[in-house]
Amino acid sequence: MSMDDLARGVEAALFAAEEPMSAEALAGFLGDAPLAEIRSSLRDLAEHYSERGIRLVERGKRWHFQTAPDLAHLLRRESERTRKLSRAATEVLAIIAYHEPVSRAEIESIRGVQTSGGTLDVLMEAGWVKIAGRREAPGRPTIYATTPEFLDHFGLSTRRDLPGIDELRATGLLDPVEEAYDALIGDDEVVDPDDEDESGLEEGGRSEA
Amino acid sequence: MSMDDLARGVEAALFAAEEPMSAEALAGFLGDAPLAEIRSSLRDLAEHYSERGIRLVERGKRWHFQTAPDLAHLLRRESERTRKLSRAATEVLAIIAYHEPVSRAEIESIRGVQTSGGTLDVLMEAGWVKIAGRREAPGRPTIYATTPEFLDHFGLSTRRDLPGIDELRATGLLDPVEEAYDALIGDDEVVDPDDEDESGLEEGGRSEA
Amino acid sequence: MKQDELLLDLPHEAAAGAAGGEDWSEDTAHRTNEPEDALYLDLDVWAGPLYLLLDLARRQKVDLRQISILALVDQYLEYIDQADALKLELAADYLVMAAWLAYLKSSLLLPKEEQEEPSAEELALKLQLRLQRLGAMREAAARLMGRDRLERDVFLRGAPEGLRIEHLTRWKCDQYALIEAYGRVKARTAPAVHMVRDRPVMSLDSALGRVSAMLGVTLDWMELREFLPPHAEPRLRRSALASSFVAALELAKMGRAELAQDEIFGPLRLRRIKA
Repeated sequence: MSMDDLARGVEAALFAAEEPMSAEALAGFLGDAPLAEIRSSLRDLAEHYSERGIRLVERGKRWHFQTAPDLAHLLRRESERTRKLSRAATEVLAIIAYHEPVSRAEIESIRGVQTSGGTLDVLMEAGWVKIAGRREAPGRPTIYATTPEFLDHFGLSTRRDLPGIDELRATGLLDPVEEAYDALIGDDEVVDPDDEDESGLEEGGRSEA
Repeated sequence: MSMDDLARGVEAALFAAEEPMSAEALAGFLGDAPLAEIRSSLRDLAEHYSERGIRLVERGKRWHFQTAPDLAHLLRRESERTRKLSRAATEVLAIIAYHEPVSRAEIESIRGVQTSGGTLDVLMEAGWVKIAGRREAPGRPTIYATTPEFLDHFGLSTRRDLPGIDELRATGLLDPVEEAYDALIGDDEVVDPDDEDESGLEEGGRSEA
Repeated sequence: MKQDELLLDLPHEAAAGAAGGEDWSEDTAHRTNEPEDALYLDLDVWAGPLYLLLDLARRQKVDLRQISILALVDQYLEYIDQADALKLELAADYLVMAAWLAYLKSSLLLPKEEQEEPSAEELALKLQLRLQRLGAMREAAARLMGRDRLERDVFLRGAPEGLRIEHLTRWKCDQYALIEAYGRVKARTAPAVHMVRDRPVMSLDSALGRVSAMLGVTLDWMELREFLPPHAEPRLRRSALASSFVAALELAKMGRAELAQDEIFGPLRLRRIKA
């Protein structure tokens, strides 16, 4: 593994260089070494690195190190962040799950609010929603449906596992008072549902009298 | 010259990386390869490069390639960070490195002079020193410590590689004066202070000789 | 002990004034190689008295642990004298240090019985320990600076490709959130249905009927509360009280009953007026 000093110098110089270097530039750098020897060192080095994780390559008479092309796939790292789905996105996802396949216009009409395109993108990025074709209707709108990953993620074996409207009502999830209260106090504030019911009742009673 | 793919991957990743990488980071990059194998590849590569123009070195558990030190004469250039530091700055740096974490008052007590704020700033700007919290003591003074870049820059694998640190520690030269004094004269509170002092000094003198 | 600290600390407190000159750049190799007999007058190279003492100590060419403090004190005082003779402006801390060292010297020479606490030996030993520590750090600093340093002696790759990092977002949502969201949507968009809750009330008509029927029974005064249904739940009772009061007023207006109240908020009584 012993190398002559010139080859070591060439190797170090090319490694530390900020741009590719020609044999002439290297010769100048390494105390005016004979060009023929520089070239021979370059060939030896290229040979040495031919099978390694890095390569010494010549491009337009200038030399530089680069990583081996077949390793490109390795040199990518995926960093994952976990983010909570926004309230709007959750609503859109729920609508798609209950009504699929649905178009964006239908989603909006069910939600009663305009839906930004980004929301659907997020759901598709999450892998829970896919485009399920186009509706044979005027304008042929794109329609959306959930994916098998959606069922996996939410622990459902089929969409029919989702509770029906009656069950939702039974669990109080359709209580309009809660919604009105939410709207009043602004978003995501969770309120004790018991408190909510009671205050709702009294308020209702008073307004009737 | 055939290398296994993991070693090639490690070589390529370290070559391409902009920062030194730990074995863990490499494993993460290279498809969660077993740490033991990564470490073994690192050792093999370090061995392979030990005589070449570039070296694979470990600094604070992170690895990087760098040019061989004996080629410094070919490559030497001054950079911002290697500009000559003031003596005050070099001493403060040494005191922090050998005593860390250490407060400014402690630095000053060793140097016998006040340390201008600029000195610590210079070291922090160079990236070698950082604030390492506060000491849980009266006044909660800020304490300083060295950074991984400090190890990188001065070619230290760990702080244990600091020149002469074992000897300094063994001879008590890293202990505060008061502690060293107490150790020399014997710690016990004795009735007659004069006797104590005398014997202490003599004892100290003997043990030093 | 206190006194010791005070004295030893004095010099570097005083050095604060000269702190500006403390950050100079200086070649350590040059310093250690200085010939022993050089005249040490370039004040620029001294950061402060402790440094000066350390340099003087170094010139004794012995281990710092075996240094003679007395000899050191003499050297320092001599140095100050020389500098003074050359009319150099000495920083105040040099003079403070000189004064302290002179005191230390005289204490060291005094018979031990006459010494105060802390003893001169203690002060001298602590001074020696300080010098050792400063000396050790100066040496360590020089060795540190002399290592193969990155970007000076050894170099990193000049143009690393960098490792590509792809940021993926893993979205999180659970079943309950999903179902709750649907409930929220349905609730929000459901057609508004106003449900009137069933409440126990007594209407004015029934109160009127009840009060006038009961008034027909007697000609005596009756308190309003006696007209209320006896076992009504509290809410019905409240409603009945209000309705009965209005009914009583109505009856009075029609000339069928008269009302009396003896005091404010007192019991309200009514009785039938004979037709």
